[in-house]
Amino acid sequence: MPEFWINMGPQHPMTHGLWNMKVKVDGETITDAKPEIGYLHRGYEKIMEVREFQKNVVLTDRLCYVSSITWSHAYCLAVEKMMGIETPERGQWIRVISLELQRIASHLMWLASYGPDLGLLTGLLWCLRERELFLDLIQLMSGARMNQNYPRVGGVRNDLPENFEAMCKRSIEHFLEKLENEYPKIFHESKVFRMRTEGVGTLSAVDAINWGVTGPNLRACGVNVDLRRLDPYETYEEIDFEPQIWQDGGVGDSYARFVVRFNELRESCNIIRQALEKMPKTGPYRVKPPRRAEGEGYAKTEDSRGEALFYVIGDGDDRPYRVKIRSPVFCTMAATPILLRGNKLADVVSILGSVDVCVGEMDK
Amino acid sequence: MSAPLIPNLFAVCKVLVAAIIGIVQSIIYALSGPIPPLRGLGDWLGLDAVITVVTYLIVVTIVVLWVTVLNLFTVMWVERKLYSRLQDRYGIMISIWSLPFWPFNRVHRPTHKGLGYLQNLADGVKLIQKENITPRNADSAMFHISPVLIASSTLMVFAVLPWSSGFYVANLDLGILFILAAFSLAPLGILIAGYAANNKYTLVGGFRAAAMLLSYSIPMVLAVIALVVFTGTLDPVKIVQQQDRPLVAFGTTLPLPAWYVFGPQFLGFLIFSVAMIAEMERVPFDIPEAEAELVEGWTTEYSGMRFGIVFAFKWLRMLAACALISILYLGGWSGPVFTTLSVGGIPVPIVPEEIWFLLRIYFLAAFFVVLSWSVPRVRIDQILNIGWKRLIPYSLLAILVAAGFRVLG
Amino acid sequence: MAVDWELIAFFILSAFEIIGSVLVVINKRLVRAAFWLAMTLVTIGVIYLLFLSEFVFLIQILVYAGAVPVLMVFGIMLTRRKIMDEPGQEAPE
Amino acid sequence: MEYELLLSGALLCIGLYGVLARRNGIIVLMSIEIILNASILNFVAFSSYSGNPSGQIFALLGIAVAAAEAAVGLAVFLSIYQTHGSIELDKIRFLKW
Repeated sequence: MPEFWINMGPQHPMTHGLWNMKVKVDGETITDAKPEIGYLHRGYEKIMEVREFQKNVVLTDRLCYVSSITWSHAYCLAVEKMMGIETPERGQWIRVISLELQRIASHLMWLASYGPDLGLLTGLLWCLRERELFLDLIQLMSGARMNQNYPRVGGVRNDLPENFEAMCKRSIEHFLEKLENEYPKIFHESKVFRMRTEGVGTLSAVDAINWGVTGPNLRACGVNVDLRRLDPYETYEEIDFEPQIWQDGGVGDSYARFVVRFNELRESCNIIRQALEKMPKTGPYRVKPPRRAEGEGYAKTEDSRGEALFYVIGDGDDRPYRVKIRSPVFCTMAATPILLRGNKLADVVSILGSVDVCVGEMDK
Repeated sequence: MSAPLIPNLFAVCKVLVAAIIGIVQSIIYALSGPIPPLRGLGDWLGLDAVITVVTYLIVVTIVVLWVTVLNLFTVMWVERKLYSRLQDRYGIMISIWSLPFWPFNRVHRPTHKGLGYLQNLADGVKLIQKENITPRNADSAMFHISPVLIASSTLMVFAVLPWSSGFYVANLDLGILFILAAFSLAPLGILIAGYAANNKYTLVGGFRAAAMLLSYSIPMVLAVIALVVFTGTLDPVKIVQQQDRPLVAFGTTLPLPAWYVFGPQFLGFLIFSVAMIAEMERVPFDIPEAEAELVEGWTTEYSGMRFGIVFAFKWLRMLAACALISILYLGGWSGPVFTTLSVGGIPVPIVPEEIWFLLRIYFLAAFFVVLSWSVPRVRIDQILNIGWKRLIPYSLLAILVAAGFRVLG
Repeated sequence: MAVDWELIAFFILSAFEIIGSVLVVINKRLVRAAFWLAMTLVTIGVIYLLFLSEFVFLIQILVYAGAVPVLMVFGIMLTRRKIMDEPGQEAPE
Repeated sequence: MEYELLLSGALLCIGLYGVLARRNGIIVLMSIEIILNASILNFVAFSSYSGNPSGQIFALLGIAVAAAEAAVGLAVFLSIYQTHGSIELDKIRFLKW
């Protein structure tokens, strides 16, 4: 059989969103791959120039619908740095809690979609069941399950509700118990799952750094880069946590990426627990930002999928002069041909599912 | 010791058909006074050949209805309910009691607390209403012929598959071989379906399906050969009769029935079960229609009831596979309780053989369902590796073990 | 008059066979040729059934309907020049 | 008896025509299958008329040989395709001196 191209997308069960993975196969082996993105391009960087600083938070929520708070938080941080204001301490702690809750929800969504990618529909239902707990918490905190619009320039929108701490602890305990006892049985303790993920889609640390892969995908290659540790923002330096790295060998495969993200779920629970203990019980959670600002602000945060970067320039008006967004998945996409080449056709889902693609932020 | 509910389906039906034809004949003879040519028609109806042919048609209809209407719907319902429970949800709940015309149902909020048994029927009705789309560049004749080929080859299995010692269409001496031959017809249909739709997904899916089914039917046949060394027959009824006795091993009688799974055939049982999972394309081996990478594999382009046929035939194959496993290795329809009551001189079994057989079938089906919904699917090269490098050597080993036991007694 | 049903069945089957095998050798579309090959070989198997040799019939179905045409179709599809063109048509002179 | 011989003769002729006239290797393989089946038909017919079941054994052996021949022939044609890019039999000249 001659070599031929297979279009995986734009309408395909593998692409969780609207993009196209062109794969050239020789029989079952992939010889070449070409990601084709831009179906969802909305021109965020341009739209944000015509809206006021505070109103842009609504837009940044919609960069990635799975992980809204982390994105709007990154934007708020950049604007705050530009304006030179500082969030009150309680506001910072609340932000940390909301970020980690969002990270758990996002990683659970990734795990939920990774299951059916490999043919394990039970994983989808189980992960969505637990994600519901965290969506409830986020709803309790911000009033919305999706596109929360919670972080604001200068703090967060509202204080935590009264019973939040108790509910949060209860949910996390419940979730950790499931994480210890139930999930391993269908995921990494299952031999078939290991067969499908181990040794598939390997990426060396050098390649990963050269192609700009960040976040859990880079940590799966054995590189200890976690911006929460290296370049702490908010109150992360007061929290005792361990960035999750793949320890065995320097080459990251699908299984390594799975393990790193799976352990990050546990680590995020740990962070939330510590934050609930250490945070001041009362106090202001928000300062009023100035309406107009001039200067440059630059914020780099550890998003659920990698390093999210916002670069905001103000020219003294009440809206940004220029905004630059660096989305981690966009950079990871460049490395997909390296990841895919030489693997089998069935491994496309195993690899692209494990790098956790979010089309909203990729196409901006 | 055994007692089926129907002593012999063919004989029973023949008596009934003869009786009905007798009534029709007497009516025709009564009418032939005014219309003399009808007399020849009445004589022709009374021929033994005519009665036999009509009886065969009726028996085939009964078995096909029994298989498709009753057991197919039940096994689909069992699967949907069981995997829903596995995923912490209720599954299908809309039943006939959810329809809005019952007085206890409000129109806007009908109750959804039924069992949902007829959901699959409703799905079938929906599929029949849908349009049958043929892709423009498809090889139309081949595209339309392959669902028929697949479905009919699967139904052929049930022509010789006995449901008890009396409930079957035909009892061949080579029944097991016939079933295996009918099972092996599907790859050609699948490959042609994959080619004819003129789509890359169906092409790759058809390739995978044919390669997988072809390579797994070899260990399947080899495991049956290992069994035949022991049984000396390919007649399913005789194979079950051989297992319907207590197990004697090490000179003592063990409190176990003499099923072939207990003993040297255990390896063959494992191989045959794994090969059967592949033959019915369930999840660890459902790579032909891996919906994640090939949209729906070789069934991508089928729509409407044609998709329904190729979708339902998987469950029919599952039924046949479970029945075959239980006949060959798990004692078929032999069970512990066969007490018969005498109703007017006719012995009526309290727990007939069909019940024991169905219990085994559904237990095996439930096992396969739980297995297939708790593991991911295996990659195609791994599947072929398992087939050629593990199962075939092991099945050869099973033949050697069986022959050795046979020689040593 | 006793009708020799077996002879009639034999004639019908052999007509099928001749037509099928002619279709195999003159067909331009190779996949259809493989399909007709399967049909022809199964009808030959049914003739074996007329000779009361069921075992050979079943082996014939097992091998000639299950394995050989599938191998043929594999071969046809693996030896095409382009993936999506009309498969298996012989190249023009 | 004569009818069976006629039928197998006809099948043999058709298969021979396919072998000689068609250029595609796969079709040639199929024609060879038809020829082999004609001979197997003779085996079964002779054994049925003479009442000697050994003809059926020959038929089984013939079927096994035919299946193996199909697999081997296919492998040969696949490797020819990989080296020459074609299985048109009149274009393959590497067997000639």
